Amino acid sequence: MKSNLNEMPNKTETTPDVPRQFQRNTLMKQPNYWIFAAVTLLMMAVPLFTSSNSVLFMLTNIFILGVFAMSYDLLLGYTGIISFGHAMFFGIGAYSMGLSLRFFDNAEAGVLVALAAAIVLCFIVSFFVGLLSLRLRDTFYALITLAVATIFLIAAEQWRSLTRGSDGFNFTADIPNNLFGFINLLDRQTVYYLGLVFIVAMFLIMRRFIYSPVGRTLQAIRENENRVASLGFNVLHYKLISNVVAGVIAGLAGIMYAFSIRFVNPHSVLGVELTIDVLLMTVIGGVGTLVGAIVGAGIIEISSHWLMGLRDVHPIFERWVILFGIIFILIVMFFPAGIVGTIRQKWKARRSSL
Amino acid sequence: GDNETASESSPVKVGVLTSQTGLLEAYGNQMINGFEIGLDYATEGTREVEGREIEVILRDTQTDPQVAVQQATELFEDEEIDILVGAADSGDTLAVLPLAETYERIMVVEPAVADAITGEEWNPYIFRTGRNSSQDAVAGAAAIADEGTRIAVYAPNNAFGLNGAEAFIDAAEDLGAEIVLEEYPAIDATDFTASVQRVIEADPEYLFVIWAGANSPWGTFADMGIKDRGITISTGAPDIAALHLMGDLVGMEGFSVYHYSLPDNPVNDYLVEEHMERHDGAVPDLFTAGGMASAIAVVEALKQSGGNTEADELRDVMKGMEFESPKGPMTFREEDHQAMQTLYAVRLEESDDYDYPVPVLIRELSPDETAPPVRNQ
Amino acid sequence: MELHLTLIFNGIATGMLIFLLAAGLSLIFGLMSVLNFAHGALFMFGAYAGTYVYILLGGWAGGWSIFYFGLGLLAAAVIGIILGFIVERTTIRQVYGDHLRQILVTTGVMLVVMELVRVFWGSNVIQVGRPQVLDGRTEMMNVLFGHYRLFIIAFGVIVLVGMLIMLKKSKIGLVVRAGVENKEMVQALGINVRRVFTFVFIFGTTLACIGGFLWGPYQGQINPNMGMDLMLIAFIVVAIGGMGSVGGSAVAAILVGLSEAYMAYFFPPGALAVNMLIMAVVLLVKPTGLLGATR
Amino acid sequence: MLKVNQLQTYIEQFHILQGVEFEVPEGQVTVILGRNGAGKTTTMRSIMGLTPAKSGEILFQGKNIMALPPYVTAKKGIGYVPEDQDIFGTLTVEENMRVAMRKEDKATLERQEWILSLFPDLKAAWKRKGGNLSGGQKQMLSIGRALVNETPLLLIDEPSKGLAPIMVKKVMEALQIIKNDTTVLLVEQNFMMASRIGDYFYILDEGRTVYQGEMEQLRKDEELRKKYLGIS
Amino acid sequence: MSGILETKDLTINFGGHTAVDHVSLSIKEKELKSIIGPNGAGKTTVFNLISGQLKPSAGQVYFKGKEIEKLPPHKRTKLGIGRSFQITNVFPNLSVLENVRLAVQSKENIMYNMIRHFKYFSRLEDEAMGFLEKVQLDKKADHPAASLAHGEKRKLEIAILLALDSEVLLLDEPTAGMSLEEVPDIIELIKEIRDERDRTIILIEHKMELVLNLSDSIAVLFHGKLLADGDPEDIMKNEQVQSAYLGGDIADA
Ligand SMILES: Nc1ncnc2c1ncn2[C@@H]1O[C@H](COP(=O)(O)OP(=O)(O)OP(=O)(O)O)[C@@H](O)[C@H]1O
Ligand SMILES: Nc1ncnc2c1ncn2[C@@H]1O[C@H](COP(=O)(O)OP(=O)(O)OP(=O)(O)O)[C@@H](O)[C@H]1O
Ligand SMILES: [Mg+2]
Ligand SMILES: [Mg+2]
Repeated sequence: MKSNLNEMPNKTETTPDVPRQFQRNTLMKQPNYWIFAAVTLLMMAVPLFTSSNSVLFMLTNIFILGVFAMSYDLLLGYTGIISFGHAMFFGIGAYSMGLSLRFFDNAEAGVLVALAAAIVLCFIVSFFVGLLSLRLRDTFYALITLAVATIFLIAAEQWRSLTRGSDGFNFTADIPNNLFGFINLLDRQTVYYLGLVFIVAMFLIMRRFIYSPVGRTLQAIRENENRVASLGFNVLHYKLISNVVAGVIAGLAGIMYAFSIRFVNPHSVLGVELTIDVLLMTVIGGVGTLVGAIVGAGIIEISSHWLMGLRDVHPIFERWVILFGIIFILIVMFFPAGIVGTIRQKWKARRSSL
Repeated sequence: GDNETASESSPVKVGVLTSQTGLLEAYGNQMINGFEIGLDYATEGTREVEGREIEVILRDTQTDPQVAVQQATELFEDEEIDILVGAADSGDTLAVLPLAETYERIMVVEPAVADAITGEEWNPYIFRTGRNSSQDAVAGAAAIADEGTRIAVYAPNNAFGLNGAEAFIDAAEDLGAEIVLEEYPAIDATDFTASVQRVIEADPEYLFVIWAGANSPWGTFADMGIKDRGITISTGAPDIAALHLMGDLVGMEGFSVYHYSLPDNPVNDYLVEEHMERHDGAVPDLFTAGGMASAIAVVEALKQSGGNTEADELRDVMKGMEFESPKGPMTFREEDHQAMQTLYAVRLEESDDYDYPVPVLIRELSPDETAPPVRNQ
Repeated sequence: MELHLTLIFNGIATGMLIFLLAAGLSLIFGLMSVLNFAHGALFMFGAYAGTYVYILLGGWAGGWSIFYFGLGLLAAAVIGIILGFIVERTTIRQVYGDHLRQILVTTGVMLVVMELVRVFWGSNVIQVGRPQVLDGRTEMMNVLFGHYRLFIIAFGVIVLVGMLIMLKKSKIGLVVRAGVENKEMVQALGINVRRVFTFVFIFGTTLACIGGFLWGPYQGQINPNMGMDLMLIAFIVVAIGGMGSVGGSAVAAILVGLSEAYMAYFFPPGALAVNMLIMAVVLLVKPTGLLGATR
Repeated sequence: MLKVNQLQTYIEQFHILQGVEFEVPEGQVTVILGRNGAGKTTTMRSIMGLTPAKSGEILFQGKNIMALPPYVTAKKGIGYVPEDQDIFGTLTVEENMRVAMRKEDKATLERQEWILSLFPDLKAAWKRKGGNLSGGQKQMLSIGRALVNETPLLLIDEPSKGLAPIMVKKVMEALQIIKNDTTVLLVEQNFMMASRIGDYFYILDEGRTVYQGEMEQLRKDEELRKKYLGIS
Repeated sequence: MSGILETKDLTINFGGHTAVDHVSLSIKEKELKSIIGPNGAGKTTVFNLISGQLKPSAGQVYFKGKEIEKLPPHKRTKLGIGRSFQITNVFPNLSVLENVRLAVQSKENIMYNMIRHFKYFSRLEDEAMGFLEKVQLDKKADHPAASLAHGEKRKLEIAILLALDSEVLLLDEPTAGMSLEEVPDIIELIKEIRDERDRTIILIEHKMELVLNLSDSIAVLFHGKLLADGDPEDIMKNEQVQSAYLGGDIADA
């Protein structure tokens, strides 16, 4: 038998005897690493080239939505869970910040309380919603999350003494220009850098997470949940972890959103439309590719802005939304695995056929 | 010095930010049409004031606060507008309000209706030509409430409905009416039978309805025979498209913010004529008048400031400023810059001239009569 | 007693209306497992196209006539067939079995169709009257029975029975279910599964358009935002009823109609969330829905 | 009946079939043998049109059926038992059979009765969901589903897999019975079965036909068996 | 001595149908026991009951004297009961290597680490590669599992099971669909494991020569009931086994 094995005609190369070591500096050799560094630097330099607050505001929004979309991708792309209620975490974050700033005289305390409240609340909610994900699969789970999120939305609309109902409220006036003595949140540039730090940090954290043993297990759950259980993994625990991480990060994104726009109303931070938007961003970029979520956020934000601007070019573009819809359809046709996903596949295929 | 001359010859830029797509695009477009006509009226077609050209830049909020802020920032920064006008949605408007303060520019709100705009969220740069919920409510109360009138209130379960109902109830009770039922169904209910059933059981004299939005209970009122049971419906007359839906409410008494047949003044005549000319014979609608009023207010303010667009200057002249509008003269109240304006007590009547029930004037409700409480302190 | 009769009658009528709206989705989502976010836009397009014919021909002048109502219904159906064909061929066909891409592509279709409605018919509310024959009310036992509501109930029953017979007698239902699971194998058995899917999608779209058209006279108006809320209800109803079970959708629709009516009467604030609550409870107790087969 | 020339099939960028050639004479059972991954299943799928071939020729009853959509191929009279059974798990056994039936006439229903007598297990599980069947029962259903229509040619991919010895025999009997009006192309790893019912064989390796001959020859020639199949 | 794994009156009903009917089995430590029986006899279902995919309607499962039938599948795996599946059950879009690596990760008890990069644990990959070599799949380590031919997937199944390194191995028709020339290698592999005598193996197979060759004892299931349990020779002499399972002449098997 042994000899038989060695005589296998095609088995020419043997695996090296020395165990391959994971080396930190191998990271430097990867093209991805350099791309990441370059993009980050470029983004850091943006305010040097433009002082336009509207550009900064848009980029900040892309950062925030990008993080939100990445957190959604943890569920969708890495665990295989569709949720129609992800906006509730975003809304919890945004409302925590808005309400704390409004009700605390001391803004620093308000920010800290909001952070704590958002994290704790998102943790609890995502934990209990996560418990349901064991029982229900796919669209049914999605519909339940929709129900839970709708209840949050209704609560925000109805608890008017606290939330000012569906009109929402603005808390610009409650934000001091020297938070913790030096952060001027009223300055777009500061918020921009805060957003940039936020997305870079979250990206690195989530990347670490998906490449950790837990992250790997999650991907296996996406592929074949029952089989994971019979390998000895407690599927429920993993789904809870995924839900909680995604939920808390979405809550943080909500907090950043509150900083950036300084206004909350139920519809814009808790509505289904927001979840659908973030789902679209994730799918456009390519599920299961963190970067895709950011690309998707960028594409949706920039293209809708740009298409809307066409209206000034010719009145026929008054109905620019049609073009926006067509873009979606075209992406589905030409990028079946999302933009980043499809490009990656092509690249891999080319490499392996060389 | 140099600066002065530059600003005197350069155009005045006015940003108009409203819903051109999304839920409220119909309202947004009415307002834009009115604004354009208002500019021409106030500048006698020259689009110039005090030697400066007026340049209008339109932007769409998509009825989404985030887009509204984005667009407003662009208007303030990239376009360097001097004055901002808008928006249709209260949420959009509330999100944008602080930017006016940040960039120190005057913002004229039209037609967003939330009380908070000239209430808790107000800042000194905000003026509103549109009426607010409370004014509606006070007008509604003035139209029907009397000592001992039994009234049931019917409003959607959202900020618009609940705020409106609250203000109405205050006003109606002040007038001595008795509120026998408050009914707040969901705005998107598929069926209103049950809530109407409760109204029937409460057996009021008047049913005061606050409603906006396409999905509406009017059909159910008819189906359930509200009128046959001796209950009189009262409400604010909506825009023309929605008036079409009120065929069964002929005879209803309520109030109106604007219908082109109601005011009797030259500004309104100009508006109707000009609008029909520009838009294939279509008449101006609910918020067209407001749009025009906001344009007239802007031009009037610029005239009075001598073309100076500094916010402080403008604010000084605008405080307490009286200006013309298709609804007669309006005045920005000193305290909260809310425009005091005429509203109309009306009765819906059938008429051969219209393919919908038309609001017929019972009496004008004077600006004093409909003055809302000051809430920005 | 009268109270309950009123609530029950109107609850059932609303339920049947909801069923008519959900029937198409119960084929497209329930049977074919396509997450069709454009469904609401299809209601709307059907409603506008049908109403356009109904008003243009019947119009104000002639009053609301049952004849033109019929023509409107026909027009909605025809538009449904055309729209269904175009949408299936150009987009849906590529994405069977892939929920994520379905969401993306149907959102695209939704945006396009909704904007087209605005291009063709503007963005105002349009009033829709009931045909005179169906406009009256009959009072019995102190309860008002609206004729249009009676008509909706009858029409709903006809559609339900028709669909049940079609699914039972023909192999279509089986082929679609098999095709959702394994399209290749169905093909290898000699069945042109694409054509069957196209047919069922068109059928679902047609039902959606008809449902949208019938909704107009019920509510007295149609508007360019009507699609979204209705679509949500339709999805909920299909989920409560159980995927792939048309009968389940009907039962769920009536359940929703009745509970909305009762909630709105006895506990109005609860009416806001009653659909969602029913759905949550049903799915948690029986994840496959009321009449859904275990999968 | 069926003739395959220079079949080349790619899956994505992988060149899986690199010139498969064989012939299936009418009224006989032709067996394809070969190691795991040799390309047997891919050959079957290419014939059915499920994995369309890039070039080559597939002649069925003299006509080229290259790259036709699978349902057309099937309608032309080729039945298929896939290697993974591909039972419709949410459909009952009865429904699985019904989906497969081209016609629901008397003759077909009689065939169905015959199949059920062959596989009484299926009858017992008639209303059970396909997904709940045991491995062997799925295999029976998959075979039954292909037998229910009268087809001139039947492609069968490893029918004996997962079947108890007694069932293997029954399948062999069934093949003997249908042999009169159905030609069979069989992929089979169970040499006992292959050698008993096969008339002619081909051996595939790495996507090519490497050997062919009378089954008789293979039965007798131990050397040959050793060389190509690694068994004695 | 009682066995490492025992079942007592194990029963399960599906609707009206009793798939496993009061089955009491005892598997001795380090033995190789085969379970045979006609299709649909309940063999796989017994596995499902032991490994936890199904919960019994009645009866108990004991592992080392401890009652385990209420434990969820992952706990049983952790206790040391690993299984392979009859219908191939792998992670289709993950690479072949990753499929096995996950099993190694579980065996090494690296469960909740979400901070370290998985490559940090490179020995896991090396170990996984070793198992792939054992089943001759190392060449395909980078391919997605979905692209494997049927027989190759069967081998992957086995590699995953081996990687779990459990005390008890449940093998459900490991060689079904495997090519003639490769079956002997797998038999050899199983034999090797058996001969090391530090594991208990339960094997379901329809290939009789394989069963006879490997088994220390054989249990026969029939319509959900345990028909016989004993030495291979005794079982082969059993008339019912002859007629209802093998279908007469033994020579063919
Ligand atoms: N989707 C795919 N992508 C890449 N390679 C594939 C794909 N499908 C099959 N292959 C490869 O093609 C080759 C032939 O596969 P095929 O299934 O035809 O083999 P087979 O002869 O039927 O083997 P078995 O006896 O194991 O069933 C195998 O090496 C397999 O890995
Ligand atoms: N979930 C289920 N629901 C209903 N019936 C089931 C279910 N699972 C198995 N069965 C039935 O139980 C019986 C036993 O199935 P099992 O899979 O254990 O058979 P097996 O002995 O492994 O057969 P094979 O050799 O064909 O794999 C079969 O008749 C099967 O149809
Ligand atoms: Mg094969
Ligand atoms: Mg089995």
